Amino acid sequence: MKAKVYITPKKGILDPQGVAIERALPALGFEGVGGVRVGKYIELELPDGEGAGEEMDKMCHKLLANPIIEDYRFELVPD
Amino acid sequence: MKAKVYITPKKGILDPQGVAIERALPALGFEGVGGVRVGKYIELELPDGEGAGEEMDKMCHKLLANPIIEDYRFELVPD
Amino acid sequence: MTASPQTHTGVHAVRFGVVVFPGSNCDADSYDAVSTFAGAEARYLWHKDEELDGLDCVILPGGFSYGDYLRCGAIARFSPIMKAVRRFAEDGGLVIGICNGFQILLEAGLLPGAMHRNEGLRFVCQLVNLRVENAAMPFTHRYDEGQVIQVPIAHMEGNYFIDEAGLSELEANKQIVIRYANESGEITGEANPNGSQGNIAGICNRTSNVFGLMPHPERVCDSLVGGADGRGVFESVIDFVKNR
Amino acid sequence: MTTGQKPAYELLGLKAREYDDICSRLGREPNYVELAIFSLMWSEHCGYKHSRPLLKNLPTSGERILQGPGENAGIIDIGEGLAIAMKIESHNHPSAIEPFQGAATGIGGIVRDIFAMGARPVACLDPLHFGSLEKARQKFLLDGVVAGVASYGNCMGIPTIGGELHFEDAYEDNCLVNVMCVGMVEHDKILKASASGEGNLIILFGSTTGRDGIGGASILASAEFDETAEEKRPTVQVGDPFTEKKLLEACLEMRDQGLLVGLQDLGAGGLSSSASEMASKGGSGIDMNIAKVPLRESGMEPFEIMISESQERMLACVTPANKAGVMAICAKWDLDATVVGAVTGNGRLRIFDGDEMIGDMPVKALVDEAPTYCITPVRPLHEADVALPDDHYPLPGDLDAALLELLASPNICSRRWVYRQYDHMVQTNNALWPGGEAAVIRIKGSRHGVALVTDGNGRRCYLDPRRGARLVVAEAARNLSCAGARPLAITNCLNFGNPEKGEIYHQFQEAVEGMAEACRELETPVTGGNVSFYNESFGKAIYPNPVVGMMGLVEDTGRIMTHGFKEEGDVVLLLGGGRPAVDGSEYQLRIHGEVDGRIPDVDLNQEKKLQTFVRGAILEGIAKSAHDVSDGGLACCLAESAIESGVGVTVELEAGPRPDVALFGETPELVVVTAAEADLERLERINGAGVLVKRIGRVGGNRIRISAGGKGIIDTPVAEAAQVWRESLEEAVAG
Ligand SMILES: Nc1ncnc2c1ncn2[C@@H]1O[C@H](COP(=O)(O)OP(=O)(O)O)[C@@H](O)[C@H]1O
Ligand SMILES: [Mg+2]
Repeated sequence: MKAKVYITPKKGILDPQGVAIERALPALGFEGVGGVRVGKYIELELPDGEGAGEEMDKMCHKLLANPIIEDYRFELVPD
Repeated sequence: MKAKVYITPKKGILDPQGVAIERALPALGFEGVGGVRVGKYIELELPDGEGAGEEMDKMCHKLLANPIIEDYRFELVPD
Repeated sequence: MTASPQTHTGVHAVRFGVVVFPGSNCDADSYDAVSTFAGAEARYLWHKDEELDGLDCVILPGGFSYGDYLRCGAIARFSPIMKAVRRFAEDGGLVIGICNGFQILLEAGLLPGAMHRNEGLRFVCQLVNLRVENAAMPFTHRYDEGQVIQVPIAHMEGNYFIDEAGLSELEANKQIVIRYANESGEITGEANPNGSQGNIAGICNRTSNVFGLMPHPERVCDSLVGGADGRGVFESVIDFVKNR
Repeated sequence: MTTGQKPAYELLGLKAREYDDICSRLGREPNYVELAIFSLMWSEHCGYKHSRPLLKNLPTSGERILQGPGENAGIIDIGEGLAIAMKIESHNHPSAIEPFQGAATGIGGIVRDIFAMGARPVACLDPLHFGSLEKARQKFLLDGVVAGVASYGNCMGIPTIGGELHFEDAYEDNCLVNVMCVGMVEHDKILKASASGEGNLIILFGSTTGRDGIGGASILASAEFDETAEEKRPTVQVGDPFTEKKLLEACLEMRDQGLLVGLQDLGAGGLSSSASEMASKGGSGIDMNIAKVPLRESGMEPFEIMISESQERMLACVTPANKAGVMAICAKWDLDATVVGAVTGNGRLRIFDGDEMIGDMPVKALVDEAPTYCITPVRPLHEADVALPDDHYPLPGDLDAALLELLASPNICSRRWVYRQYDHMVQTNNALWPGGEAAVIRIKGSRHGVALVTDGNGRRCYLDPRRGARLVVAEAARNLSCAGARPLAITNCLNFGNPEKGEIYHQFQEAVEGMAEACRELETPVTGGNVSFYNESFGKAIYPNPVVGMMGLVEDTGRIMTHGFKEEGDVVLLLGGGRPAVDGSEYQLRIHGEVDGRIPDVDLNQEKKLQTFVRGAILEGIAKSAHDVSDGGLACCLAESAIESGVGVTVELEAGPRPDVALFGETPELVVVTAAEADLERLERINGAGVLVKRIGRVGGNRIRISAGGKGIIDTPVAEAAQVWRESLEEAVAG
């Protein structure tokens, strides 16, 4: 099955990328944009099976996200 | 309103980060995972209004994604 | 346009402008390197400037413009000065983008292609061998075709990508200016430090007045600090402008 | 008391006695804001409670010292109206929790210290110590720390040109991430962190203030790690090198325009610490209005705003007339800037939330009057009185194999995997690239250069902290001398366990005294530094590890020396009277699996003569290569010079100590120099001090050949040695 993982900076943790983009936008002609947060979006294929959700959670925790500064969530989509 | 932007490496185009993750997984005990693609997930707040969709599309095309190597899609979520 | 400055001998000094974006960090190195050449002078250009008065060559230096957040060069290319640089290039002015400057030129569409993260995913700082593929253009004519020079690279995203059609076009027009090579000038996988397509290290536009490269020629203009193989780039420009 | 809620002061890490002390200084009980500020300022990290009395013993003055300890960085005169600012700091605890961000913000912090002095940062160095690379966690830490240093330093455009890398089990639960920054400043542009002149403004500029890093300094650096380490994680800070680069350029512009009365970075302790230290140095007071501080998060409590350790912020003291100028520069660099306070004459730090005063404390009590503690030192049992005999261990059957194993040791092999990730060339000043004895940067527009090195060796300090510290200083100086530089000054980072324990206190006291002796004798005063205590977990401390960052002056960058052999036929000379020993050596650890015995003491007087002689030989153009005998002993020293040049060497030693000790034993006071045969007489002539010179062999061929008493003991192809030395670290990281 397919998994889609969304990783976002934890609340309250500085997101330098978001800040830099937000500050640049007005100069590019995009006014009034705020709250920009930049994270990661990962897609992958994993073997079908019972424990897929648990497996994905472990994978996110151990490798894909940095749980100290990032939150993550994921969706499993059967092929 | 809120916008959620998903940026993914274009199909068939090299994704060095995806490749690296895929290689690292077996050693961590995750077998059989494939097709890892690493992209970006961006959240932002933008002013409500008629042209919000068009505006977002322009922002994605011009700034947030690089159309030569990346695809994007976005969702608008009213607050 | 302001009047051209003249040296005391009455000959025009070749005027370089070095763009400073917030986050540029090789601006001073480029400025210093250019200033060591007889017959050349340099000045800084602020990214908010909208005019490029009386310049012969614009340098987009290395660094991390806007932190290279989002993508390298993605935000910088919208700076007011980039509009002026585009006009300048369209009028035949010489533009050289080094490292981050190259990335900005790609993002701005002044050169074709895009950059990926290095294949090894790590920042790579080392001397590399480069083979000069095109020595008949304003930035390299002081070198010989096929000559191997040693110039350092220092980047995280120098893995050049272009689609098949684009690549054929680059090749057909001799737009590939330098490639990563081994000591004897062979283009090998081992000599490729970042995974660049075709070992491409630097390219130019069709009219060869816009040149982008990942290696840093400004870092090797003095043998005390690593070599002098980069001097040829600036000498080529100076010669070219004088004889134009 | 065994049940119930602990009192607030205790939760904040203060002792009952300290709380009473605070009450008496205030003449009342502190409110929560005041208590939070006191607990921070009186934490070990900010208050130096266990180290202040001992640090007083370090020599801190000298003719070239323009600024000793006390400011954000030390400053050393290098002539021609120029000076060097330098400082080293630890970011051990944050890096153990989140290696990438911990190391990145470590660089960020130390760089701010340098430009707070008005200096432009020109180099960083990063002494790093981890547990054994055989453990996956250690690889993760190394990888993250190196990437963090790279990401921040590279983005700032400050070359990371040196450092150290050691792996030893003692650092398994407490890695050491020390970072040093060096800056260049003209004498008349030096800035101080002082706030003076009643009515002058206090301007906060840079990043917004958030909850990240709340309690970071006091909690992370002032307590041992245990099972609750996980809970402390939300204090992790994220670095933003782009904002810091803008801050740097903005501060230097303010400096150039003469707009500043004083400048201070916000580091550990946030606004509380920066404001009170500025007031203390200026002999003034400050009224601070927290309602003006731009916040990143809503609902922050006043005390949180005062102690937040959000990165990339600076505090300036500015006259009302210069306010507009400062604001304009911040606007140019797209930095937020806000007037958050004013200088008063009352010697107090007063906190306001709008019109309401919510805190009022004497600056002196906060900054200068943290209690100090002296613990009764206890000499640990493992410290031996005598050295091991040469035949303590069985002689390895295959000495060539032992040599290769040492060259492959992660403590000796090439560090290229690390420095390749650092932009070590930006600013185009590298006269000597990483990989040699020391890094040398040129000074543009001058013949002079500056040589830099860091040195620390916890294993030796563990066996004998006093001798170990003396050795660390001597070795740093020797490395500079071998590069042709005259050592001028040090900065230091003292990494130790929990000082409340007698054994740790003993180690600390001995090390500081040893360092003081060596700095006095070698005339390299201490310009500043940092103390990192509580590097221990589950009751087990790291090796005591005083790390020294030393700078030296190169008179002529055309005369820098490197350690690679230069020419076939050159004579190999051994300079100095050091006698090799196995105690505490890499050989002892790697081949025999032990750390034991007593390390040799360095004869500082001889050491000084030796170094003067080596520098003389370099300046006179006699020495063609110079390399000191350190980790891995004489054999590794010769092998490294051979590897560097690709040219072999043949050496004949007298029959003396057992072959393994002669080859791999470590010793201070030994340097290998090569020179042309024709220059030997000249060398003798400049040897006024009578340094012992032994001719031991010749450069040439493609093998490393060593014999002792006429019997061959090493015969290894240079190519084979080179391969293991070059590839080991990368393999260890990947494997
Ligand atoms: N963490 C590091 N970062 C950058 N350079 C390093 C690091 N560790 C070691 N180096 C460099 O590698 C070289 C050799 O280091 P080391 O073996 O510790 O030297 P020495 O034996 O002279 O003390 C030096 O140039 C040093 O600056
Ligand atoms: Mg050494």
